[in-house]
This record gives sequence, C-alpha cells and structure tokens, in this order.
Amino acid sequence: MIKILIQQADFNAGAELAALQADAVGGIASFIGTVRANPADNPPLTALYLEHYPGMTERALTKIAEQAAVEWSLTNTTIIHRIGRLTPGENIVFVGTASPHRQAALSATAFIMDWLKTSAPIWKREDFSTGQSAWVAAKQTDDKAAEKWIK
Amino acid sequence: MIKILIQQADFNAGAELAALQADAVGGIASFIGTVRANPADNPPLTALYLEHYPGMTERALTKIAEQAAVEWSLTNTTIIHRIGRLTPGENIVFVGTASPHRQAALSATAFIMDWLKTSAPIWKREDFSTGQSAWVAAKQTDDKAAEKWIK
Amino acid sequence: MRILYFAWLREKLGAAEENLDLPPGLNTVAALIAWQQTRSPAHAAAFADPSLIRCAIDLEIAPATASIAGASEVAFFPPVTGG
Amino acid sequence: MRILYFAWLREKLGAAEENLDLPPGLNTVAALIAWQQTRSPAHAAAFADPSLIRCAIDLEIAPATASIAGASEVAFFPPVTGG
Repeated sequence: MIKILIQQADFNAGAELAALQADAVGGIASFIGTVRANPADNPPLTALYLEHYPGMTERALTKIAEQAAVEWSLTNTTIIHRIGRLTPGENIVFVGTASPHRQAALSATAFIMDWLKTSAPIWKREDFSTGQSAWVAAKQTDDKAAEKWIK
Repeated sequence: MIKILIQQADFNAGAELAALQADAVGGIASFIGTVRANPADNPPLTALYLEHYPGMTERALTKIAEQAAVEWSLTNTTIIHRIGRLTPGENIVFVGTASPHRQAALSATAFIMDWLKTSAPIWKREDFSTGQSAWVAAKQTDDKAAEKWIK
Repeated sequence: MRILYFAWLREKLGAAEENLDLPPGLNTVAALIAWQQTRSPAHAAAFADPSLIRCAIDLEIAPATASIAGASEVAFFPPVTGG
Repeated sequence: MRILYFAWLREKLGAAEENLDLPPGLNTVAALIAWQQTRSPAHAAAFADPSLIRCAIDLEIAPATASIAGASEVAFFPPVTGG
C-alpha cells in the first residue's frame, strides 16, 4: 500500500508507524524531518515557509514510491510532506517503509529522503528573526546523495 | 541523551519518537522490528522466545549507543529490545536516533541494527505451530552487514 | 499557454501564473526562457541566469532542450529544496 | 568460578549456571571448553563443536585464546541472533 499526503496539517508519527506495521512484515523504517531553530550560518529562524507544485508533487511522489516498492520489496510506503508556514520544532516530513528485510526498509527510506531533497517540486523559504527572509538554495551534497542511487 | 531498555513489555513507538524529537534537532530516524508470522522455509510461527544475558546486554548496548553518538553527532539515541515470549505481529525492537543531519540519523540507525544482530547477547527461539521449536542460527549476511561499518 | 511560477520566481514576477500566446516558432524550453528575458524588466531579472531555472512540462521535469510543442502547462521554478 | 549458559547451551545442559572449581593450570577459554567436554555426556554434547560456542568473561566478549585468570564470571552461548 502506498500513501502520499501533501498537507498543511501535522501528522501523527505513531499512528503512521502503526498503519505501516499492520501486516506483520518484519521491519519498519522511518524518517522524520523537523524545522531546525538555528540553521547553519544564519540568524535564528522564526518560521519555514514551504511551497509546492500541486498536482506535480503528488504525481512525482507516487511514482518514486512505486519505484522504491519494486526495488526494495516494500509492502507499505507512506510519504507525508507538510507545506505552508511551519515554526521551529514542527514536523516537515515523514517517510516510512515496511519490508520483510531491515536493510531494504532503511535503504528505501534513505532513497526516498534523498529523492525528496533533489527531485520533489517543493521549495523552502527561511523567515528570520531579523524580519528578512531567503529561499533555501539547493545543496550539491543533496545532489550527490541522490546520484548514488542511480545505477 | 541515550536511553536503553531491555524489557518484556511492549513500547509505544509514537511516544519514543516524540521524546527523540524533543530538541528540534533536524531529523529522527527509526527502525522497528516485528515478529514475522511465516519465517522463510519454516512452518507458521506460534511465538518467538527471546533470551538475553542480563547485565551484559545493557552494558554492550550503552557502549554501542555512545560510539554511534560520537560517530554520527547524535543528540538522542533510544534502543528498546523486548525479551520473553512474543507472538507474530508483536514488536521486537525499536531503534531511534536524532541528528542535525538526515543521513547521519539513518546511517546510525542502520549501524545499531546491524550491531544488534551480530553483537548483542540476545538469542531467539522459534516456536512453531507443529509444536517443535528451534533456536535461530546466526546469519552470515548479518555478519557481513556488521563488518561493513568497521574501518 | 498556461505558464506557472514558483518560489522566488513567483515572488520576483509578482505572479503565480500567466496565460500567454507564444511567438510563432518558439519550440524549446531554452527558447521560452530567452523570450521571457525580453518581456519586462521583472522577467529579465527573474530569468537572468538560466542555470538557476528548472522547468516542468505538463507535470514532468523537462531539460532546456525539451520541446514545448503541444504542451498545455509549463512551469518554471528554482532548484527544489524539499524534504 | 561462576559459569553461565544461554540459549540452546542452557537447554542442552539443563542449567543456566554452575559454580565450578577449575582444575589447576586451566588458563584459557579454549582450555575451559576442552575441559567442559570431559565433564558429562551432556557437557560433551553441548560443547562438541567449539566453532558454535561464544564466550564472555566478566560481561565482555572474549576469544578462545583469552585468559580466564582472575575472572569472576564466564558465560558460554551460541552466536547471537538479536535485533
């Protein structure tokens, strides 16, 4: 089962894990990304604003989840990405995968996270305590992380 | 913060994730292992019985958690391993790590799981629906997975 | 043609969407970006550095060489930063 | 010396723990395993294949060559299968 949600609302990680676990599959890996209060080399953050391309995001996420499910024999995959204005400490993203094999679930989760960073049509703007704001620049390290999955 | 629990009782994964997330660190990775109903090439499972070496397990797990915390700059690490009689679908193990960097959290979680499989003084016995039971044999693939972390 | 803008492209242009009649003979993403640079000072500024611009045609990522013939929706945006 | 057994070693021996006076001159894990093989048919069966036996001395994993001199607790068990 593949579950993809793009939403402003928060998610309940415990409930998502329980749903992933429904079929006694063996292992469930997950990753939760949260808003950091103090991004590197910047003034304290007031909020993170996330924008996405409605329609394209859901389509792209479904495609990557289907690809991961085949590659790593996943029985269940959940991707929840929040958008809108989020304050420090709040959840941004939940990725969870269930597989008979622990390494498959952990690798699939890492792959989907790398992919979200480099290929999902989502953008982050940092709003600082100084009143200024700046769109986050894409990182070369993220591109490198994503490239390692290409065979 | 490092939290190590060896217990018969189940854990609440959602509550553990919330505790790991307490300091707005950036990313929280986790893995949950559950009892599979149908292990490969065996009759259906009635229960899994887990035994450990009290004293040594806690000591060894604390040591490996401390090592992982240094290696991957973890702010929080939680390892919960259940022992005793567990039925299919039940949780066996929870490993969760929090780090400013997503790859660090995911790698640390994979490392701790590989280590638990090969180095924690814990043993599993499978009790089958046929009335027979068998201690699980260690897997070479687990040894290989653990070896890849040694530099 | 329906053209969408996201993130700082949207902010620099002051618009999330435009409906445009393209000049005849304009066939590729690269040509569309070059044309955008000529449309107004705001467009010139937003599209000044094509290396910072990504494009999707009908919800699929498209390179600069991709054809826009027959497309119903083209989107321009900066490199993505989700996750 | 306090000797502990786990998993199928415990089941084969019918004991989780023994308090033993070791023969003088018995200094290593390997020698202790060889001596265990001589103690009873059950011990002979349990310790028959030393490649299946792991050892911990005072809560730390110890190789076959490790010295048991001064140890207060030695544990024998099969290769571990946790996680």
